[in-house]
Amino acid sequence: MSNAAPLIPAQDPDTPFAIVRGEPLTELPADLYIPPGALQVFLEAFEGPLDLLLYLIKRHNLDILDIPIAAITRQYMEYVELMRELQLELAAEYLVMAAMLTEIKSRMLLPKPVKSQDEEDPRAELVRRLQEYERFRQAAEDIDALPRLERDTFLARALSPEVGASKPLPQVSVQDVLLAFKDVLRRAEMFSHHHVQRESLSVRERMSMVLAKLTAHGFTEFTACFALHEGRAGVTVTLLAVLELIKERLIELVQAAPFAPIYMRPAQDNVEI
Amino acid sequence: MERSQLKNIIEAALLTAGRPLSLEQLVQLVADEQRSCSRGAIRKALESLEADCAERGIELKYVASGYRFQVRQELAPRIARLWEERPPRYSRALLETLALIAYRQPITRGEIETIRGVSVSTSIMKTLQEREWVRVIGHRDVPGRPAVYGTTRQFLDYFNLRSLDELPALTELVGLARPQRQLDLGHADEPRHRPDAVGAVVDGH
Amino acid sequence: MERSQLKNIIEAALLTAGRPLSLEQLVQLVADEQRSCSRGAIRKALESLEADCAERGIELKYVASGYRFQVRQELAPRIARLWEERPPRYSRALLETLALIAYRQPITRGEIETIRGVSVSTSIMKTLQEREWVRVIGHRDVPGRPAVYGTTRQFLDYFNLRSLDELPALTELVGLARPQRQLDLGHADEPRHRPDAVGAVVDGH
Repeated sequence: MSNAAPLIPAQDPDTPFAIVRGEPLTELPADLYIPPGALQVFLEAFEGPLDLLLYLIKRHNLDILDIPIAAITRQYMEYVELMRELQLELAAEYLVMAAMLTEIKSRMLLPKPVKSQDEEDPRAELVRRLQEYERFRQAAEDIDALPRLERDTFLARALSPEVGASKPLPQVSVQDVLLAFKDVLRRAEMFSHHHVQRESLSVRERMSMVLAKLTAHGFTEFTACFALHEGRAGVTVTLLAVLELIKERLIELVQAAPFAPIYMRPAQDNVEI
Repeated sequence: MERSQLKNIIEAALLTAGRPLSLEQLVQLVADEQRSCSRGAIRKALESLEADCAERGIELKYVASGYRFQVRQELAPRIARLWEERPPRYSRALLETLALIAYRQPITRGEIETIRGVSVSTSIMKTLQEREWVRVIGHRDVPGRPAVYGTTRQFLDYFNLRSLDELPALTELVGLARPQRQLDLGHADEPRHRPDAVGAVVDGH
Repeated sequence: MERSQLKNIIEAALLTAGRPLSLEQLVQLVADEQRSCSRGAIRKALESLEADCAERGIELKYVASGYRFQVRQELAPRIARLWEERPPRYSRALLETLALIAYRQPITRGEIETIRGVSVSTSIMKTLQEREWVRVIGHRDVPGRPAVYGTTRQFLDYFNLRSLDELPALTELVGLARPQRQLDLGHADEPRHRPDAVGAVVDGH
């Protein structure tokens, strides 16, 4: 991007030329003096080489039917280089497109002795693909704008009468739950090296209990969550649960002064650096 | 059966079903042991229920699978406050994939990838199928027999549509410059995609 | 806020919440940026809604945790036919989500999505919470402070467990009678392929 001559300087500065994460973007960072993070977000917002090309065409206000192929190829390659420099994962499709652009460019440069009627513009295929993609990019936005359940409307429901023939709820067995769990773990490829221990489950359960209690009551004294009548094993489970909750940043321990009672509370918003 | 009683049953059924009910289902539901109820009477009751909603915050809506009561769009932002969670937002990749399936069904994953110019992630296909917006409706008879996808009635229901016809029209391809003219024609030959034929298959479900 | 608008919001809210709403919750819901709404006004609106139902198939009920609409008792037998026709069942996606919450609690929705490789629909989380098997038990202290979920007392009760400990361990699967093959049938949730009908469409394209 750095020293590329702009293709066409004139463009309406207020027209958004791209939507990045739902935000219209009216100005492309002009050079590399932008935080790499922002650029990364920008580059990742492209849905592939066609999307990137369409963006470049819009950005420079070009006629899609008469693309200045040399200039657009140069711009395209700059983006691809940029993505490489930032070590963004570069889908192979970007390179395939780069090769296609280069090929079109060289075919355009070939001298044409006689202009035959049948001869096709070397850009024809690219234009066709760009237009086709653009239609569906638009269609996707149109679908997104349709009023839909859970966002623009909600299903109205009333409770079925309680007694007699009430609406039955789906029945589930413990086996169903276990099989579902096994299934999902297998898919996640965790199955081979992950066995659920009875012990860890009791800790998990205790974690939920402690967390729910803290969420309901706020500050709670550390010792208050231990039930001595549960004996040594019970206390150990609670301790493990508390440690795990701290590790997972779900709760935190607070002590006003040395030797003062220790309190637990649900994790607060910590100041972000 | 009195008129108002019929209305009441239909209203109660629509409010408890948790899904849209078709005219057919309503006919069956209100049928007595002794006598049946005409579709006309049910239609009338539905019209009357719709009229009752005129001033209310809910409306009777007819979507692909049938009738349902739903909140009016203008009240939705306030009603949404009832839930802590924001409504899900879908990525461009997912919406573009969905659009291609909706307008070009039956379509294979490979064909979607060709038009989008990038590969389609497995999780997108899985999400679309779990939402029951999309399903495998067959296999293309080419090597590898890839699955072809189509949209479902639930997709139409979710997006407040009665049929695929109601999808926003695809933008027309603008006239290409001279040399591409032929290509243009090639494309325009393709009828504006109206997958009603496909609808039959999907409806059969 | 006009009287009828207030009524409309309350009616829509009670019909979509999926749970009874208390007077307090309704006050919060209708509160505007500019002005709040008195409990008296809301009570009035509720009374008016109740009166509107006099002739209808549903009624406004006040139960322990608040107000809700429910179908009149006398219509119950009619409505019950809806479920005979189609006994409800849960999707695989819901069961897997439930299983992950049970075995991996406390867990966020994002974590469930990571493990499953698919986004979890809001309606699944709502269903699990409405069934009172799952609830929000806190928030993880990371950006966005996502809710973390855990199972409930009702979950244990339903499955006849005294504690989570009694959930079967994965190793017990071996002993389960259900053969492996049936698991794969889960994929058969996918509507069955109907070669003839689909073939026609595919060819016709």
